[in-house]
Amino acid sequence: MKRIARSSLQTAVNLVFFAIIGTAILSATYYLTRDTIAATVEQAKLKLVSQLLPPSSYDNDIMQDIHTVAADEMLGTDEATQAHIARRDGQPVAVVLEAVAPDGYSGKIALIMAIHPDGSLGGVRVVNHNETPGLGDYIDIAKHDWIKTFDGRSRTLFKDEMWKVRKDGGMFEYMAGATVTPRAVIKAVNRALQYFEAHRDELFIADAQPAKGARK
Amino acid sequence: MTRLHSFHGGIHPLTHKKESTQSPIISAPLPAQLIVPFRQHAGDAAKPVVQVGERVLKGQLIGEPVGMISSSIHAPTSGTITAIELQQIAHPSALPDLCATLVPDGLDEWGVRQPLNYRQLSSDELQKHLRRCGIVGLGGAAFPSDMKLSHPVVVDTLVINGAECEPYITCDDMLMRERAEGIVRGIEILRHALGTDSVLIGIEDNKPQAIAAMQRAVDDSSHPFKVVTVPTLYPGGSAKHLIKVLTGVEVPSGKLPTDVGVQCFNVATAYAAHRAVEHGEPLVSRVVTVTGNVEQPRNYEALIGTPFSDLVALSVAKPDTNRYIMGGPMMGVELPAVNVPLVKASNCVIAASDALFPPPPAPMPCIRCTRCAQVCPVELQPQDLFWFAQSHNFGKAQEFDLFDCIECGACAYVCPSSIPLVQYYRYAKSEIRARDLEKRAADLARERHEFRQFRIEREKQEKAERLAQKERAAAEAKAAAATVIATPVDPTADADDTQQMRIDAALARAKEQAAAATPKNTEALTPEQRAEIEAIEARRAHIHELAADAGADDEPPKHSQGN
Amino acid sequence: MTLTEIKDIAYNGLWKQNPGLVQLLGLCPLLAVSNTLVNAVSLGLATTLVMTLSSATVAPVRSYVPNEIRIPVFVLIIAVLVTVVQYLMNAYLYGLYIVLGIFVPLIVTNCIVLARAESFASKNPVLPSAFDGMMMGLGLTAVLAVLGGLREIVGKGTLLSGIDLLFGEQAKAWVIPVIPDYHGFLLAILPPGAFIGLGLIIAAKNWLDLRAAKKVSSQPAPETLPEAAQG
Amino acid sequence: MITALWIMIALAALLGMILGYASIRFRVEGNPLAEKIDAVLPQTQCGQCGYPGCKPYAEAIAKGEADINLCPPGGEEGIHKLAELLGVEFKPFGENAQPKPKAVAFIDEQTCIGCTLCIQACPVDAISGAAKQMHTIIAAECTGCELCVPPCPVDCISMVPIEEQLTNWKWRYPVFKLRQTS
Amino acid sequence: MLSSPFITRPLTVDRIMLRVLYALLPGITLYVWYFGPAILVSIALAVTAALATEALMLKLRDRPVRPFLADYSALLTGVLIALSIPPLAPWWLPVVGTAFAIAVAKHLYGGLGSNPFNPAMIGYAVLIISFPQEMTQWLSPQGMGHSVLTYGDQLRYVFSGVLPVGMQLDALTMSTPLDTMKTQLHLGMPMSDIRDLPIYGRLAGKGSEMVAAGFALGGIYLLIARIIPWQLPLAFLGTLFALSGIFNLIDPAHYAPPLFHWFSGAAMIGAFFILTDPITSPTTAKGRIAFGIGAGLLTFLIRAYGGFPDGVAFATILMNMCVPLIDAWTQPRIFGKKKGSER
Repeated sequence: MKRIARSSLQTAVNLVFFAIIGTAILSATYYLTRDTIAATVEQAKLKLVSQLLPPSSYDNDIMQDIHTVAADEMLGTDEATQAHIARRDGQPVAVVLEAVAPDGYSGKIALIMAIHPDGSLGGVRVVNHNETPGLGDYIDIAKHDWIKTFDGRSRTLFKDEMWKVRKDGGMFEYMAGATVTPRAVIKAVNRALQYFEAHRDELFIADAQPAKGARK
Repeated sequence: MTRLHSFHGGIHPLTHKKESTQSPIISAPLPAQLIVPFRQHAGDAAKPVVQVGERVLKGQLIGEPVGMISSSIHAPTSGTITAIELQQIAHPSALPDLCATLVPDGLDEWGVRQPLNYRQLSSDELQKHLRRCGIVGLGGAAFPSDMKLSHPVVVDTLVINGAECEPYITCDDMLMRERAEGIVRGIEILRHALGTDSVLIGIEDNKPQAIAAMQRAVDDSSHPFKVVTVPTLYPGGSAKHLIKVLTGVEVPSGKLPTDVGVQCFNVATAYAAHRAVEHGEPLVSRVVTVTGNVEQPRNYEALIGTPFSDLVALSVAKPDTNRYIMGGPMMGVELPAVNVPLVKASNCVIAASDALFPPPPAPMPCIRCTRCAQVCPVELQPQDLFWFAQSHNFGKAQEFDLFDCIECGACAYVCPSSIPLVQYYRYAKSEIRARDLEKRAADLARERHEFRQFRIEREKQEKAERLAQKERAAAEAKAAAATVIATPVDPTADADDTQQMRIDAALARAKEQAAAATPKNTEALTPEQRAEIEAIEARRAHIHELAADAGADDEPPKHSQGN
Repeated sequence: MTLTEIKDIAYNGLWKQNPGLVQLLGLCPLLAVSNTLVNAVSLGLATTLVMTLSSATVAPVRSYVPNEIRIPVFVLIIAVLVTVVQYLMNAYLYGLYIVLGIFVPLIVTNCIVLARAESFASKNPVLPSAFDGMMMGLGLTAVLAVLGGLREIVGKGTLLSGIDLLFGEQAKAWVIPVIPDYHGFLLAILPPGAFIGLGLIIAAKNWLDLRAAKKVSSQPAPETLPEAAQG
Repeated sequence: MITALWIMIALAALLGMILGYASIRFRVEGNPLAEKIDAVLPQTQCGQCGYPGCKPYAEAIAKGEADINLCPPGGEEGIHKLAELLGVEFKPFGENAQPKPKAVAFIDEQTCIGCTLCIQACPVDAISGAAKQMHTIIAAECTGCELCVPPCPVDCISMVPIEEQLTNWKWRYPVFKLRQTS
Repeated sequence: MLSSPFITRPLTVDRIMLRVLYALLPGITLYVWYFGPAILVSIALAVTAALATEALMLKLRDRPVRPFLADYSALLTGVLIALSIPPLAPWWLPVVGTAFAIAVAKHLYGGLGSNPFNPAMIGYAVLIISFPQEMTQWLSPQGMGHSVLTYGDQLRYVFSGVLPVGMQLDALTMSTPLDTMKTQLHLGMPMSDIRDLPIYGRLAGKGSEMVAAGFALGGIYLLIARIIPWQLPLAFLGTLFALSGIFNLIDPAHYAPPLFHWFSGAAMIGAFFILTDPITSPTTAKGRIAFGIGAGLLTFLIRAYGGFPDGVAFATILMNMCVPLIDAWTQPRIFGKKKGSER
């Protein structure tokens, strides 16, 4: 019995020794790379936004200029999201809004879009989707330019009945064989614009406090 | 009317029986020479009991049974034994076996025949008589009939097999038509020996004349036997399947019919039993069908040992005949040569030509269509067995009941890919059997080797112990001596001493060894054998002595401290 | 390390005991990320780095690690190294880090890493161990590269797509359109394509080996003699 | 970070104790694998593998000291079985270890001088005889190991291959021409 | 020396396959009647590709070419693939699908008799996964589309992809009845309204229901001729009928009636021509029933809840995988052995 106890203890001490060294190395790396990682992540997000809004069109730090948007059926979201506000000379240029199309062919389609104060779209991008490869996935900018047809569209120029695919009598092109996906995206964008119309003013008021997870 | 049962599967090949039933059985003339194999039955070959050059009488014993499953062989006619040697026989291997060559003297002179009254005989006595007369199953398996009569449990039903389901074969059919009375008498003898009440005679419905003849004979005999017409369906003549059809009882896999209270004999066997008991005639002839590609297909009563070539010559083979099949086309054996002799199991010989039996097309892969499974009378999955046999996966094949396969050939008959399924099963079966034997031999070798190792080890230990003891004793003695007389010890004397002690030890051990070795597995032996063994053991002991002496010198003494 | 040792280790890692084709270890990432050449090579190189370092770490501590905790300690070492690599990728190759996703941390459970630590590094000195790790990693990388290239060409008709993830925007021009106006064959890019592709590559290797064996058996002397003389 | 360190230490300590305990508690004695290997070997005890018998060879394989392709009496099939049992790749026989057809030893009774050397060599006690008397092989127990051949001073022992007879005849594996002759 | 038996009376493999091909004729005839002859071009392409691939693979594998080509199995695979893809598909679609089916799904597994999966269904699965767009452009039944293609135009389109001036592919094609149903249900249209859409006929899709009936007719011939076992189609169609019936009774607004399921998509051709492929289906009677039930269940589940409109192909492939297990579990009792006794 004593032998077993001693052996157990010895093994434990041994393993603890290795664990301490390992943890130490890990901690060191973590502290060394932490800042770079945070910077990289932010840059990636900026890069996405820059596809919707030319960086020259605003001069504020849009990563800091944030408005928290509560979950809303019109946006298809079920938890609060963060809208980024772009300003030039203090004047709002656009708001970058997240929305979800709940009725894609294979589940939800996550969208991000920039809306100018006049209700026209700066652009729309699909952030995440599970549409059939080769069929419904042309909504992804990496596969096709279809999503760019949203650029500049607004509800003031085009009424509700135009926000449909051509097959249903609307203004949007689609690929034969896959109409469910574009329908879902168009519907989601249209509803997000309606949400924007309803909440236009409050959307451009930044939160009092910078969002958490921001730089130190 | 007996209620009939059915079994799974089965096929309806063209019967081709009409050809050979047009004329009655005729006796084949005495051939110029007869070749009588000593292995004509299941089990061990008979031992020759005649000398070359000896004159024998018809029915004289020329081979006596060896071991439990074995049977007697008799001279089919009177004449001279001119050779006892290896000759080609009717076997797919084309390998030779021990045969006696008998040149008939033309007299066909019977030896002593002793008719018996079966009613006064016990089952045991009848069994002995049948064994003496060399009666074996004439349906094809040639199992010694006496063995089938000895059974530990009550057998209440005797099934007589007149189904003869294989195409072409008509020897049983003709025998029933012409010799129904003898068959019925034979059945009564077998029934008496078995002690059963119920007798069912199963005959396929494509033999109406045989059924009528048998029914008449049964009626005449006033025995309460039932002649039952069974539907024609191959392989309905398989004993287990006929039993199922007639009684509804399935003989369990790996068991004998007697285990479920049924026994089954072929009609020809019953007839042979009748001749043996009531006429004292050993089995020296049988009815055989000669058919196929011949001018006159018919049945002959031929002597055992008649070369098939003689029979075929009687029926005149057509010119395009290029091979011969013994037995039916479904389960028969292609003869390695046409001059091999007729044996007790030969019910038919078919002259074959490529026109009659077209050679099968090249096999295609199995497509798992399971037509084979649909016709398998044993309800096996032939396609799986084939797969395992083909991939040499014998364990799996056994697991899928390969050994329940009766090799009836129904599966190969219907196979759309023309796969020679039965050959695969036969291959797998003989491989498995060979492996079992090998395994047993290996186990035996291991056991013997381990025993030898153990023995050598023990000898070494004992030797070392004795040596140590002696040395100790010697040392003490010396010490004692040294104290008494302080003379220096002569080293050479010491060495001689030790040597002598070693020899003593070896001798003692050898004796002990001899004593220890004798009692092993000698209980079941005859006194002569025991004497022989004792002699050998004594010699062995001596050998070991010598060996020990040789080895003792280079044995380092420190081994004694080992354990 | 003698020259033969070096040759042996390299030959084992790159061909004879190739982790992807012969040992069939570490298939999960191999199949998951080999849809383009860039992805495949990137993960392969990350794995190579981890393997080299882990083998080099395991070898010097091998005599201090008691047998009972050998595996836990090896896993610990590998896990630490992988996490370090993951941090570094996250910091400096963010695009690639996103694309390779879960498969970078999964290198920890890549059997080939532990297998080499266990079967080679735990019995050999530092230098050969590190070299073995590297060669095994390169062997895996080579398989990944072939598979990735194959799948990319068949599936997309291009090579080096996604190279910008490694070298930035200007690298976009480096993408080679192997088959212009290609329709695309999605199956190759989807996971089944990986299995089929790997199967074909293994078949090709076996075929090459067989052919080589035939050649050797027909003319044995010239091939074997010089090597023996070297030893 | 300190939390991470503590978690690692606690985990390491706990797992280390469990492992240390298990390593002593569940230590396995003996080698059941050697038994299994021994069951596959043909038990000729011929020593062609370089070990003094089948059992020692089995133990050597189990320990990983011996290769699986050293047993000529087992044939290629034996190697296949061993490979399957051990989960390793099949290895063909080397140049100097080729299997031969099965045979039994036969003593030429005219020449035998009764020296008993072969009896001492036989690993399975399959030779009967005595000093200065003629020896005989018990064919049923002979494993065909050939160990009795070299010690014989008068070269009276020969190996007779076991021929095919009716009793050991086997049905052949069906073979067909794959290509149809046209 | 050859072993017995010396006589055989087989219905050889080639004759079996030939009868299956005959049995496909009524369905193909109706197909041409309702959708035009483009399907014949597809069949010709697929069959040519099948035979060419088969010959090539046999050569590579060093097997005799002629007997295997003459067994019609490759031909049958080609025809089945052609029947499962849109008739107006570009020429390379049936060619790629068939070549993949024969080379990978059949020969890489060891050729005729050794393939675990139905090659035709693997070919179909590869196509629908790789070319979803081309695989959804089904031709409208004659007179249904907005414009009609002449036979010559059909051929020209298949080979060159060029339509007559002013014609849109959209106007000629439409999604299958099953696909349309799925989409419309998705969009919230109730089943009763969906069934009123012009593409639906009496039971299921206009035209396609008749083609399915044609395949059923051929299937019944195969059953009567005992070429295929009855358990498979019965269990499959029965399960599909029962399941869809139950769901239709509970919620008729969202679930199509049983006959719709029977006569839509590949249900009939699957029941009689695909599931019944002996090589990839179980060998025991009980196993076949289990296989049919499983395939029916999966087909219904995929049709009702899955990502693809029809589920027969994937159900077949999934059940193919289970065949060894099903066979092992449903070994019949053999003569003279008690049920469940030790094997």
